Amino acid sequence: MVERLSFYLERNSPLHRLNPTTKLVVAFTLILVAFLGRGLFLPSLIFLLILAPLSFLGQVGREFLRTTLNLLLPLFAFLFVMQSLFYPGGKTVLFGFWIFAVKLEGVRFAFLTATRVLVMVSSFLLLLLTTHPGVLLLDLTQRGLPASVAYILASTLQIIPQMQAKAATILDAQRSRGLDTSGSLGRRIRALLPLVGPLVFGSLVDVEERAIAIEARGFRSSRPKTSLVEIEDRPLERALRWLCLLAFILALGSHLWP
Amino acid sequence: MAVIVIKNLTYTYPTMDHPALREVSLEVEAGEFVAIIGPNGAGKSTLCYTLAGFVPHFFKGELQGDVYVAGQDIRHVRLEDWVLKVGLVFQNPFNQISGAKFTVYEEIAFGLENIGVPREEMKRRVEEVMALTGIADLADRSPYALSGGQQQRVALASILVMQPEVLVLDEPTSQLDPIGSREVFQVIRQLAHQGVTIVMAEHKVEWIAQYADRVIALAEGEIIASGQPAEVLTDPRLPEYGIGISRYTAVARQAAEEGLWPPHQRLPVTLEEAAAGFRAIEETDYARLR
Amino acid sequence: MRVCVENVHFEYPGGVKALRGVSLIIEPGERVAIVGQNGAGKTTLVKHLNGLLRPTQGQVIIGDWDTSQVEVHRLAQRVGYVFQNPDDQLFCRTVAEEVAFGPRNLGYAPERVHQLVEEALYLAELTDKAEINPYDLSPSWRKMVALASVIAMDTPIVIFDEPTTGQDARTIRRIEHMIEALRQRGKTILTITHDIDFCAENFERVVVMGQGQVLADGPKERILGMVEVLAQTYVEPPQLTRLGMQLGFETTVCTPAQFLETLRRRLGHYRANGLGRSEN
Amino acid sequence: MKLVDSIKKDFNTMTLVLIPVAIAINVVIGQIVVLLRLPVYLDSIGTVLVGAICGPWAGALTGTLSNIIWGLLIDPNAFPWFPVALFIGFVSGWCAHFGLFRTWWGVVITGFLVAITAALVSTPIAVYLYGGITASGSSFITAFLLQTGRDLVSAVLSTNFLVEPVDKIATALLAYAIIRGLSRRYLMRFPRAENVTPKKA
Repeated sequence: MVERLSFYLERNSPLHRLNPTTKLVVAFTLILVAFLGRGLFLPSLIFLLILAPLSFLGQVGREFLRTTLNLLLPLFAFLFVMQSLFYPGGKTVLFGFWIFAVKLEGVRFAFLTATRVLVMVSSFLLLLLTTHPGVLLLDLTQRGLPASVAYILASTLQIIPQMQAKAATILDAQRSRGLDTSGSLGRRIRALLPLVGPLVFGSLVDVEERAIAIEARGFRSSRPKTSLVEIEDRPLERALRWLCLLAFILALGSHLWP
Repeated sequence: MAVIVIKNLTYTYPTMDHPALREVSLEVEAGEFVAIIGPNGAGKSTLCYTLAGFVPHFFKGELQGDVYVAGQDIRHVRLEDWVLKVGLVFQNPFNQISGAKFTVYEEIAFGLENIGVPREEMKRRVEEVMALTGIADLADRSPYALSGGQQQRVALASILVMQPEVLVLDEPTSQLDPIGSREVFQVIRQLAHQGVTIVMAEHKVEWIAQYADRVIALAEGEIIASGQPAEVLTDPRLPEYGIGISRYTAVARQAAEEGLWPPHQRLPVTLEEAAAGFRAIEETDYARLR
Repeated sequence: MRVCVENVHFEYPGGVKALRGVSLIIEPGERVAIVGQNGAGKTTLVKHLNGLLRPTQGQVIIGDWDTSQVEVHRLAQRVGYVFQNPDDQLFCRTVAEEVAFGPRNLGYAPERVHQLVEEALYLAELTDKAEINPYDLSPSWRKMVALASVIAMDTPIVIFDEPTTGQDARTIRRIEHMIEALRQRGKTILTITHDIDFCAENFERVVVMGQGQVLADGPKERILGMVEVLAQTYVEPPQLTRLGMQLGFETTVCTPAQFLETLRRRLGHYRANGLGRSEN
Repeated sequence: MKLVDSIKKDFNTMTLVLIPVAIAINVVIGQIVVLLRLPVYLDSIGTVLVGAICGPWAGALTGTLSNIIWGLLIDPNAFPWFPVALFIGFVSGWCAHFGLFRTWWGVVITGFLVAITAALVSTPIAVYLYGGITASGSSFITAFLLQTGRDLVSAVLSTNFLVEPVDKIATALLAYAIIRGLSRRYLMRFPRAENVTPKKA
């Protein structure tokens, strides 16, 4: 069970101080370039030359590498085995055993897919490791994200650990009433309702009170809202974001070029 | 001057057959602290929701009679404006945390952001109210990482910061341990001294006796008694209606049945009254014999 | 069935030491209340009694079973545990089904389940509500359903976690009747409670906990008068005990009956002798 | 009523507060299913529930944000799959709009339609981003179909058609069971309660 709000780690690094939108734009650009750009080694170079060094600049290098590997190693292992054996366009057989044959095209395809996914996951991860979700939401709200969407995301992040704790209590309460949660498949299916029922009904009953509570705080007020905190945005960062747009156009161009 | 005026209020929730409140009439003066007692299901929460405007605007249903707060008719206002007039704090501290904010400081400011208070004023009001409720040291904590008593004070602060004319509290201490309850009661007593009008539904009779100016007893949607705490809380009919009374009252009543408490002396509600009463009995007895 | 807690230590995965050497023997049929501030280790302790937690050091023995050797759903035959919030366990469409869930899990024969359910519903005053959906009942009645659903398991030991929190006088009365009925059936009853007056009036033995240890343990007439010990864990003596102290009673009184008896004795004493009390 | 107005009406305060709870239900039930080692996901019960009682747009938002939350909290691999979740919420909302949430067999049809949509939407994502092979057990089926000479897209699509219906029909039925368990008084607070309550005579 997860006991944190997000991947965020508190540090005092230049990367942490960047405006969240800048980080978001950079992350998206890197992903798009990795998927649109040409060259077998482009995504892996993006990871090695940009993302990995940035993670150390952000003082989260170790967690960055460890979490990336944890999330992706099983997928990569699977991907390489399956694609090198079953890739539809595979012709050049590298070596074979029993009824299987490992093909070069499959290995190349697996490598490219794996490194692209690597860039996608690790870019987001770097953003999340160095950005408090509250700050990200605040900045996006100031740039026009509807307050209701920001409310939903923020409160979901905070409700989930509470619901997990509630689920653990329910599990304890039902086991105390003799419920067996290990046993055969039939038994485990029967255990689902006693565990899920109280969780769902209990939290749905709370919805009414929570709605009253936020209405009592003027959530539905028609007056223009103000904000307690203002997120900093520097001209340099704005320039960086335009640069990202340029990189994206270049990558798109290379993708569409015959 | 009466801030709250309720005349012949009868209210029925949608899909319900029986009214939750029947012919309730009530006036509350500015700066008064009124406590509402009654068994669960007597209509205490409904009365609180009515004062705060959620009946009828949120719950719909059928409302008869008049409800005025600060001269305005509840039926002709919009809920989003009404909540600035009447603040509502209720039982479960956890459900009152908005979830929209990640620190206590921001959580308290949430309401002010929603109604468009300028930043500087917002900070001043938030800090003021945190000092008043004794939670200044929690400013940077996550509202979800607090104890029930602390959360309830955050909930109270989040409402107070909006500066309502009337504060309605629906059993604010029922989920709290004795320490948490005391923390909340102390803040509320201080507010009453500062002139905030307070209506509070509560089971804890000993505290009510100490702090409230007036007590109203509800049963099955009707007001069955109203008056000074000492008078209402010793009303012999309360146990019949399932309303809890203080142990001091109960034991003195039993003593009176045995002739160990003077028949015409009012029954005690607090520890001090009980101690004084029984001590006097022992002393008269002692004096008589000497 | 005897409960034997031997020098139990418990540390949560985060490194918080919740219990630091607790020893306790509870004889069959005792009624024990565990009091103490939040975080004193009360809940951690009782979760050891039905195996939800297992000691990092020491032993918990229920009858002849070591809890670390038996699965929770089997320990449920011996220890019933009513959680604080009824909404953490209710899921059936009717009250009767909800109450039958526990006894069915324990594998009792249908006739016995039927009989136990009827009896539990009767004790909880729910007989006329048997076919109602628990979520259509008020929170107070849901609490009674949760109580009935554990009582129906007919375990020799029953644990109540904060039974009176948020309940009105009438519901507390119902819970008291239920405890009395269980006492008559010879059950061992344990409760964790902040409601010290409820503790004084319905239990005979009090265990005071603070910082993961037992600070005091004994008959309530001895423990509830120990103002300093109780204060260490932010507990005040019951209302009538405090009144007795203010009046200079020689013994600690816990219940109205005890209070009145002492009062009568003192008054009778003056009436008989005209002395026996210091001048002030 | 204009579309924008009708969407606004769907997003009342109850809906806004329900959505976070629904997303949390998705995540936590998903984890309970793993704990019980059941052969399904059941991680969109909350999304279907919101779709049914708050309308297709609220359902779509719940699905989308569910994936964003899953990405923020557990695994960024979830982000690109958000369109699948979006359509699960949207389709179940429309099915409820046409009265399919009043009977159990209607709900089975809903589950089936949701499954078809999910299969169609997830195929291009799986093919383009992951080359058709993801880390789930169903990729073995894909590999088998590839071996029999099918092309990548049809192999992935067939796999999804085989796998999705069981999970989505179970999901829809559980969401239906939850709705049945809620009182009418409670359901009435939600904007599309009439979708799931018996029609008035």
